[in-house]
Amino acid sequence: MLHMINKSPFESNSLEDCLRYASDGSPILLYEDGIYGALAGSALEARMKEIMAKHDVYVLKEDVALRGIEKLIDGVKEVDYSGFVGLVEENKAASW
Amino acid sequence: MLHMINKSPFESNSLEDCLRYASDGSPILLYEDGIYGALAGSALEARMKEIMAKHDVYVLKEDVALRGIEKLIDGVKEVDYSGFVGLVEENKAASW
Amino acid sequence: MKFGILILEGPYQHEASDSAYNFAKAAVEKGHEISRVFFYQDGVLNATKLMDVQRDDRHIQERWTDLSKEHGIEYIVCVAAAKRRGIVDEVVAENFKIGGLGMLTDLAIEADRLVTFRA
Amino acid sequence: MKFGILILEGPYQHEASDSAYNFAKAAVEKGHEISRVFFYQDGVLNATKLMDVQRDDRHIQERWTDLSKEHGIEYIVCVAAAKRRGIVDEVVAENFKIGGLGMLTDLAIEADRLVTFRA
Amino acid sequence: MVVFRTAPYGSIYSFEGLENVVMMAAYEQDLTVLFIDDGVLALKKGMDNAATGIKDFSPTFKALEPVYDVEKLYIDGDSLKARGLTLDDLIIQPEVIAADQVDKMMEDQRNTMIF
Amino acid sequence: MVVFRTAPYGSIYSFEGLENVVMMAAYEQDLTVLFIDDGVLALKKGMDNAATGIKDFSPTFKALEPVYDVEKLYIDGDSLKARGLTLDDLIIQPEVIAADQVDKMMEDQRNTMIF
Repeated sequence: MLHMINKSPFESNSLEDCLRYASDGSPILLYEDGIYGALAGSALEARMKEIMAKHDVYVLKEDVALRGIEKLIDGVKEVDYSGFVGLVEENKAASW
Repeated sequence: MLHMINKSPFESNSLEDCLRYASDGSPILLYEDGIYGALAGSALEARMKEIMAKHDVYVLKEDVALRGIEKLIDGVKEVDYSGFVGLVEENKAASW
Repeated sequence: MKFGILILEGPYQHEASDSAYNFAKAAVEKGHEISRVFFYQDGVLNATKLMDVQRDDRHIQERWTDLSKEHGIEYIVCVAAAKRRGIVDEVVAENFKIGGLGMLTDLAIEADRLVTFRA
Repeated sequence: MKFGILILEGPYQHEASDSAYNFAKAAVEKGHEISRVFFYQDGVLNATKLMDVQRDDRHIQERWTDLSKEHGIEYIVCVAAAKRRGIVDEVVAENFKIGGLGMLTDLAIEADRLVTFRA
Repeated sequence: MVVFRTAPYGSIYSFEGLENVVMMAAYEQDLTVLFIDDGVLALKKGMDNAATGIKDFSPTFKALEPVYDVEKLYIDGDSLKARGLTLDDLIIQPEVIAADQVDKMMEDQRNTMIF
Repeated sequence: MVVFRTAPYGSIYSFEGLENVVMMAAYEQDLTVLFIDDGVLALKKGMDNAATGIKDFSPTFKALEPVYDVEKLYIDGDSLKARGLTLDDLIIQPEVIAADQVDKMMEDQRNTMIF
């Protein structure tokens, strides 16, 4: 499954909830306010690195640009909407 | 200030955020999905007891009844809408 | 005391407008004055008279209108927020009025207590 | 592939309908078929033709209508959700149709992928 | 598959998610319904809407199996426990599953909607 | 007093909260504006809306002091730090305050709106 997270992990538990259910290896897409989970140097960076040991973590480029975020945690992959569609081609999707 | 919390603390950080700013002694009202913070026997009970050492914690009776909750953490005070109005008479209000 | 109420979410989707209604009702029953209820953001959606509700559920717009008729409470629907959400004069229910954001400023200055109902 | 899209939040208040629109556009540009976009919960508010938007902002309803005209995508607005929110035939924009919840079930069964956009 | 993960009443996700389940039940013989996170709270016994007038939709949850023939009802045990609840507190008793079964359950269904 | 505590774009709280500040600035000479929690993210430099068409409202935040004469702009330093940001990352530089000053700031104002 592709697990889609659109809420800021500083405010919502949807990412952590989702991780309780997500199988190792299932990809995670951060979009809308979810992209703040990928902020380099944040208090969540260490936790995100743990997550990235088990999951590919993607961020939606257009939402990153809209919010003016330049520095993402190393290893986070950027996809544009076309890449988002590609992830949904390869995986069934769950929106948390 | 009366600090009003309407989101489930199992899902949202609004209660914890609010507590970073709330002065000791300021009352906290749990209403709508916020009332789940007062569930007896939950994983949050120990944390709520710490909070109650510094703040009077109120729950809105009507929202508790609507959700079928019978067992509240000891020391949580129940108010109905009239009591809610009373809290706002006594305090300026902030809705988190 | 003079109360002001600010509503930021629409009916049914969130409990905010239910809570605001019940709070307003309890406040007037305790003898307080509600200077104004200001509908902002998706709160403007409370004002549509096109709402058509199942018989076993509350009718949120009618309930607001009735409360205003009974107690003379003023309801202002923010024009800027309303426009982008398709709430225009033709669909606005009885006792709701479209008005400017300045009326929220007035309310914040005038009311002894301003209570926000939001998501 | 056949994609289905489900939208649960209204325009402007949440980014959900923006994301859904951009996803739908990217999907058709990649050659996929969008079987249907189903508007449910506050998602039904995307369909009002009464929306009136500032010139420097996107017009969410018109953008949806244009996308449908260009690519023949079907938009269904859930009748039950629409009724309680005041979205009735008279205010529904071009290329949106009010329909039953059964059309969401059909979509979930038929589409190879169903993607939900929500709060 | 339909997943309930939102608390009832604070938002409409739970209620309109349920209306959708009732509709799906008429078409889909193999419908799976799962309760996780705050979604389990929608099944609490003893709801009383007299003071608020907000529609109490728990009778419809209760009717899912006997009336609408939805037999595949599951619940995450850890979500219940974290909220201080047991199956006895609920109006129906879905089959308890562990969190690590959820991803595969979703994968096995054609599509998943989370409310 | 107006408090921004929600991230921009995901919901309209930040944008319509700002429209309200612009209006209040015309009436209230003593208006206080505070950024906390995810609200600080609305001030990030370098926003680019070309790909989404969603209105970029950061120019209005930038104009609060020079154009609308809002001088009392404050920000919670811990909220910034938790998000890996410093004042240099922002389009304006509000005065940094500590979290424990916030309750009193609200108390000192006639009314507080949180967006």
